[in-house]
Amino acid sequence: MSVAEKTAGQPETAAPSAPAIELIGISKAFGPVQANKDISMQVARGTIHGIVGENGAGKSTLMSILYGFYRADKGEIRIGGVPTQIHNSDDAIRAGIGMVHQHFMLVQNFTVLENVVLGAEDGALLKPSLAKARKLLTELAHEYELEVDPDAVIHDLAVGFQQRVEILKALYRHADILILDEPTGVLTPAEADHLFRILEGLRREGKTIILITHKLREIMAITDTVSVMRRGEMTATVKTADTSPAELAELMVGRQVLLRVDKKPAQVGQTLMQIRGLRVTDRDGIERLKGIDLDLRAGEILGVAGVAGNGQSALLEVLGGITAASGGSVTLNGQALDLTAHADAGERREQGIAHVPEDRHRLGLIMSFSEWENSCFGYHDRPQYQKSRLLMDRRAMRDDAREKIEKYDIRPPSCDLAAANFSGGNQQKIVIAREVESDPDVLLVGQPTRGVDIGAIEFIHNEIVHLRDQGKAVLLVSVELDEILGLSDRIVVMFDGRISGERLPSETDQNELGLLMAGIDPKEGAA
Amino acid sequence: MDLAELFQLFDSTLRNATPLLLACLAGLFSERSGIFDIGLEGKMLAAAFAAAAVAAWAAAPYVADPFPGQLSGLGLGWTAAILGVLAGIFASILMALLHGFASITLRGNQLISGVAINFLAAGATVLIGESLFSMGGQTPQLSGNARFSGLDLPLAETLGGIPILGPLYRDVISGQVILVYVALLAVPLTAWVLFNTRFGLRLRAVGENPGAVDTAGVSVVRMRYSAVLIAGILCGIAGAYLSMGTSAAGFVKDMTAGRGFIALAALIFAKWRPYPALGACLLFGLLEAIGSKYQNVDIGLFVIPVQFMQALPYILTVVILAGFIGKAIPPKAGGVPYVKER
Amino acid sequence: MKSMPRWVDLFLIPAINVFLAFLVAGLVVMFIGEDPLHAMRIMIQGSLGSDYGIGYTLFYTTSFIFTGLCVAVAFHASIFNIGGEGQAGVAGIGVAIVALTLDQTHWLLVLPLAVLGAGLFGAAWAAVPAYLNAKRGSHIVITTIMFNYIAAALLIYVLNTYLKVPGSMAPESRRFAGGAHIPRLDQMAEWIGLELTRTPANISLFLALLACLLVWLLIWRTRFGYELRAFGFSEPAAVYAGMAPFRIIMITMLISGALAGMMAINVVLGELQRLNLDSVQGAGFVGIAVALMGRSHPVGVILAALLFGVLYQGGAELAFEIPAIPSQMILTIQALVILFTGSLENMVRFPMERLFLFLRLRKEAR
Amino acid sequence: QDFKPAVIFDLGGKFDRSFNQASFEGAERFKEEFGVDYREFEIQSDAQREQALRRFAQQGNNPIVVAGFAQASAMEAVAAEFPDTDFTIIDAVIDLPNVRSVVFKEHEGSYLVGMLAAMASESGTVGFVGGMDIGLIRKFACGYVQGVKAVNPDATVIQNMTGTTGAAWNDPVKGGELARNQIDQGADVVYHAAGGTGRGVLQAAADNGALGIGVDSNQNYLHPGEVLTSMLKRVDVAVYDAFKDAQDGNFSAGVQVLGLAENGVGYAVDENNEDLLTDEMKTAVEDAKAKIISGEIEVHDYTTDDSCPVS
Ligand SMILES: Nc1ncnc2c1ncn2[C@@H]1O[C@H](COP(=O)(O)OP(=O)(O)OP(=O)(O)O)[C@@H](O)[C@H]1O
Ligand SMILES: Nc1ncnc2c1ncn2[C@@H]1O[C@H](COP(=O)(O)OP(=O)(O)OP(=O)(O)O)[C@@H](O)[C@H]1O
Ligand SMILES: [Mg+2]
Ligand SMILES: [Mg+2]
Repeated sequence: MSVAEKTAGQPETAAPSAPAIELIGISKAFGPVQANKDISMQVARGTIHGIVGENGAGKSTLMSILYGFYRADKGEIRIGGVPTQIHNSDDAIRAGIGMVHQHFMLVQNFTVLENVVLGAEDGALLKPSLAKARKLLTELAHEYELEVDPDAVIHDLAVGFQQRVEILKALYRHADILILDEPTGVLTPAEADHLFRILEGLRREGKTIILITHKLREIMAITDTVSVMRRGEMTATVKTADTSPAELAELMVGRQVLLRVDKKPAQVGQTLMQIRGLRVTDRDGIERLKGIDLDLRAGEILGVAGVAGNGQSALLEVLGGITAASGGSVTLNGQALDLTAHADAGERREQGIAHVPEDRHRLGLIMSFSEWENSCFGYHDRPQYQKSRLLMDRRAMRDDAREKIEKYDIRPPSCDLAAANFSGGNQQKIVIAREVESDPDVLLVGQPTRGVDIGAIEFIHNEIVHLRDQGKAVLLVSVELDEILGLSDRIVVMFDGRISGERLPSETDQNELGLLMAGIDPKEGAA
Repeated sequence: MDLAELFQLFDSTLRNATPLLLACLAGLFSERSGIFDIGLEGKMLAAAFAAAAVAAWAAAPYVADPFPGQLSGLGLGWTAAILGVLAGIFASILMALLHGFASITLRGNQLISGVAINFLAAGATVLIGESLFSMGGQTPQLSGNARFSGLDLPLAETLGGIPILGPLYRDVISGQVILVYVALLAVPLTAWVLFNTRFGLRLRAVGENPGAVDTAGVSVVRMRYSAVLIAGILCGIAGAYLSMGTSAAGFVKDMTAGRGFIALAALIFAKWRPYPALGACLLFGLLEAIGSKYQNVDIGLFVIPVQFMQALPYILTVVILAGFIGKAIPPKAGGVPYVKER
Repeated sequence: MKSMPRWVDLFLIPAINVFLAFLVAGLVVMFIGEDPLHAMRIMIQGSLGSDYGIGYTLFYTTSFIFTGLCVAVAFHASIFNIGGEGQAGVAGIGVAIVALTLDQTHWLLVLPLAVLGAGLFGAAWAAVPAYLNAKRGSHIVITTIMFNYIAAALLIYVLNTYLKVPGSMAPESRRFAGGAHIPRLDQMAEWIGLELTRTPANISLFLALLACLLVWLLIWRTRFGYELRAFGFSEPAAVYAGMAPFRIIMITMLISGALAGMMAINVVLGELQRLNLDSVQGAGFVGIAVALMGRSHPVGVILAALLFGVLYQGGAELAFEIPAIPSQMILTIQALVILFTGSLENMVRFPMERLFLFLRLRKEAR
Repeated sequence: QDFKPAVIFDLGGKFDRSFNQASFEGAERFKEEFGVDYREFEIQSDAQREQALRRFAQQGNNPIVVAGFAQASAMEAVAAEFPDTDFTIIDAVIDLPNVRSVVFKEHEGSYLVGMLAAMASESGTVGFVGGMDIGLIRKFACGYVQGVKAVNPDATVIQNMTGTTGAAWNDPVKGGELARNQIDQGADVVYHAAGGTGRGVLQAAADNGALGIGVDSNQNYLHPGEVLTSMLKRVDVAVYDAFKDAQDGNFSAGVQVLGLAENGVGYAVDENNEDLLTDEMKTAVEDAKAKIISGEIEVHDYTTDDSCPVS
């Protein structure tokens, strides 16, 4: 069942006398940056209210103020019509507000139970609290389809499950109002659907939900009303039923945005990369790849779909030279790659493999380096950046960075700013620009548009297609099936470290891919 | 080596380990909360001084009309020692609060603050000591009620007859200064607090992800101050032990002699866990005991240089660290000030 | 986005902080019953008021620059090398070997070889902790602490066994002969016809400044520096970019240790002209404060080292002039300076930022 | 020209209850007796040695007394620059016309306290705690062992050094621990030559029913009845004499070797330890003393050949 179908049945909650949330004239500045400017907003009880806006528009800031994480410089908050002072998260929790943050607020080495109980313990001793929480958790899990193993340690859980823990945390604290900041950014479609079912359940119970997302499809599918933010201001609030994705996109970005990828048919050439029996065992001794066979051909985008944790990351990292393989072979243009620990990522780049990593914060960028230093990161030993054997040619690096800024419309257009000062979308553009401009034969791309606003998504997709049209091979890993289906010329699905199926985008759909991702091959099943 | 000799070694080990253990647990609380603490040394030193100074003063007889340079005290009995320990704790807490103010409230660099505290303690103890006692920064030699002496545990003699365990109880366990037992008891207590109480849960969380604690409605600042305060108390006891519970019997400048750094090493060694901390401190204590007991080893062909034996504890630490411990991963948020808005 | 002009950040705030430190130190001096202004005057006068004072100040500064750079370089790679004390101590052996062997020749020969010796020995002493860290994951803080102790033992052993003058009670090598005497600043001044009071400040000062320049080049201009900084910010990212952590850790620590070792040129070759037990005298630890205060930037290191040089020399003068002020006063003042300029600096910075934001907003409003 | 004596103390400071304190006391005694104030400086770092000397000399202080072998090279340089100033160095020999070098025969004093230790010991095991393993301390230790063996050739002497860093001279906790170790191993008399560390040694001895032996200054008073004696090294006399001679215009350069004969070293007897020393012990020691002075007994000086005939 798709989300849209479910939404058809509107909630039957009575019109509430006072709005659940009322924000009046909220302003917030971070030093010289005005993140929120005189924002007013109302959310009716028992509804799902969407907030959209470009990266850095101030959505997270606004919600963090409501949740007491930041304190507003000006403005008033009313909860259920009552003016409420929210100085810290404790106040917010007392006012019945729960929040699932964009970057999860979980203690990675704690168990689920410990995370849920943290801050909401019943007494000085832990044992009774934990016992009580365990019971309640089972009940909640049952009630809202939120099953998680209470004794699992967070860092062992997939993101989808981590998010459930965040939701459970809020529910455990009896939240009436639930704020979700980009909850689906890291979820697979199946997980996202599951999340929306949960949200619907909550709405049915009369809970109020605020949902921040970059995905207009989700806004259209589940919200009752939607607000658009731009550069710290609230530019519009509309009934979802009265608007369209195109209109929202235009409201957000201030221009028309193409919502689907526009590409010519692929001109597929020779096989560039041949992967045979590739195996990877990680540090903990777990086999992440269990024998992968793939052919990557010139002029095509090969999409790799799969639920996170089924080996896609390992595939990218081993091909990118970050980790060593435990078996198998890879050839590029007929030459075998060194898959041992002796090889490194620099060598791969020399051989023509560029890599846009899944996690730009952890791998792709040095946040405190300036843009121009990031702009050649990984290619810093190329001759064009050297002045002599030891010294780097800073001028060449900057000129090069400026060119890329221009070409890729990176904003703000200053190569001296630190990477941390760019929004997520622009950070991603820095990485894409760097890897694409290195003129690779093969481009490995992981989650190219995660957390990126629609304006930037359009741009990034076009760049990837453009590279393909130059006769290069692209290996695209994404959890966004929309993206996979829209961009790829051929799709493989990974499950449990193996390829569980291969399809052409024209001959498959989300449902079939979803089954393959769960390890079920519908065709074989039929046979 | 006979049993008696072994027990002597253990006995010495226990004494060596006590200040290390207390300081190590202090560091554990602080660092588990995300506040790096290389100021253990300074806190201990300040405490050692304050404890000795106050104990000396409290135990000295009251003189109605002292001549210049004569110490007129309170003439207290055993409470003098208690007063001394409290003074030590107080001094150490002052240092800890300074560290807290710098690194929690002002979000300053925790390493710098720690270095500063070590310097400050080294300077201020002598400065104050000199102006109080005019003995070059030393305190008067402590005696009687102003210091702790060994405590004979019940049945020590009676049980002494039992083979092995008897002498172990009599010669090693029994007869230590009360602060040694305090240190030993602090280990299970710390473990219990850390893993069985609400406070412990929050403490561990705040050192891993302060954001999680904050958004759970718990004050990060308050948690960290509590942790730093506990560290102050433990370092205070450690310092008091040095000046009141050992043969030093008083304060001598720089008398901590690097023990704070060894405690830090033990903490990392123990990967910030209480029972391993006990193990690490005992190991360091044992190595030190061995290093000083067997200084002149003649292995027939040649005599091992004293210096080698003296360096042995440190060499072994390096070897053990390289060989068996693997990577010690500190609390994730350690050393980083909790900044929400930049 | 910067909220304050650069000069406020770099100069005004540190200046205010140093002022505050001295204010508190003044209170302590008053507590001892002395006149703080008088004490202050003696300190400044004694350290900067004469060629004699400046000479000594520069001598101390030189040592602190080296140990400060040692910590700073490693810091850029996120490595906390607190082994400067041991590395400098062991480097003294290298210097002594060169000087004792060649002190019948000329300093022009001895100096470069001694630099080599100091660098090699210092680097060697950093190599083991570095290797253990890079290969076995041993915590570098512990291993470098341990190596400080081991260095002390080694030093005594070497002095007692090999270098001591037979029949002497002191664990010292013999004094280097004239051929190993590197020029002091006053001697160098003489070359250009300037007459200065004799102080131990020597040609190593220029070596130190050169080292600052080289470190600056290394960190911000070379490819290795780029890799080092990248590694310092994020090891996984460095690996992603094809950099080898092992290589970075090793080279960084070797450089760091060699820099600490250079201190022996200043002290052992320049001042003592012999090797003794405690030529380092805590400069390794002062280096930590210097690097932290100097924000690990060579210019910052120079300034911080100078500040500490002033404190050392001014403090000695204070003790000469006012015997009632014990030498520990200097330790206390140092602590206050470290505290105020280092960890309490936000006490001044936060209000300052608000002030400038306010000024800016007002200007924008107009 | 007024008379401005000065004294420079070595690392450890004038209140180390030991070596430096002895020079401090000498200067104080002179001040009390003649009402002449003196300048003083406590060395904090190596570089200050030369600095302090030169400064005092420049300011016209005369005589200038420094204590400690570590000062030797600084003195060598500065004394040459100021030929009109009288210098005195203790514990080192400098061959300059304006320098008086005072060295002590610590081995002789140590020999005597070693004898006392052996005679007071019931277990036949005695201990020695040194600060650092350096020549000077070995000299103390070697003299001590010779004294012990002279009384009881079968006696065991346990020797320990405190540490390898400067902290070794200020670590009474470790000193106490070493002494306890030795006592655990049977030692019932413990002699220390370890500066501030010795405080812990004497305390540990007192706490554990053993006898301590002090060093440099008379430390008997620290634990009356529990310090057997102290090996006196009359640094105070050397300082006092240097001041006095200069005041009287009798200052003489050259080497002064102060041994038993010159009363430069000795053992302390006062009301605090008279009950501990039997007549028999006193006679034996006085006898040995006479023989050492006459040359009949020769106590080996470790530093002459860096070795000790007994151990
Ligand atoms: N912690 C912070 N400190 C300083 N400035 C901040 C901070 N967080 C956000 N900002 C500023 O506030 C503005 C709004 O940021 P916010 O995170 O609210 O954007 P957003 O709409 O949530 O973006 P995204 O869609 O990428 O999540 C940013 O442009 C940034 O300049
Ligand atoms: N702590 C901060 N200090 C200063 N600026 C910040 C801070 N955090 C965020 N920003 C600014 O906020 C804007 C958006 O930040 P944010 O973290 O929301 O990015 P993002 O788009 O959400 O990235 P991602 O999608 O990767 O999460 C950026 O322009 C960035 O410069
Ligand atoms: Mg956001
Ligand atoms: Mg974002």
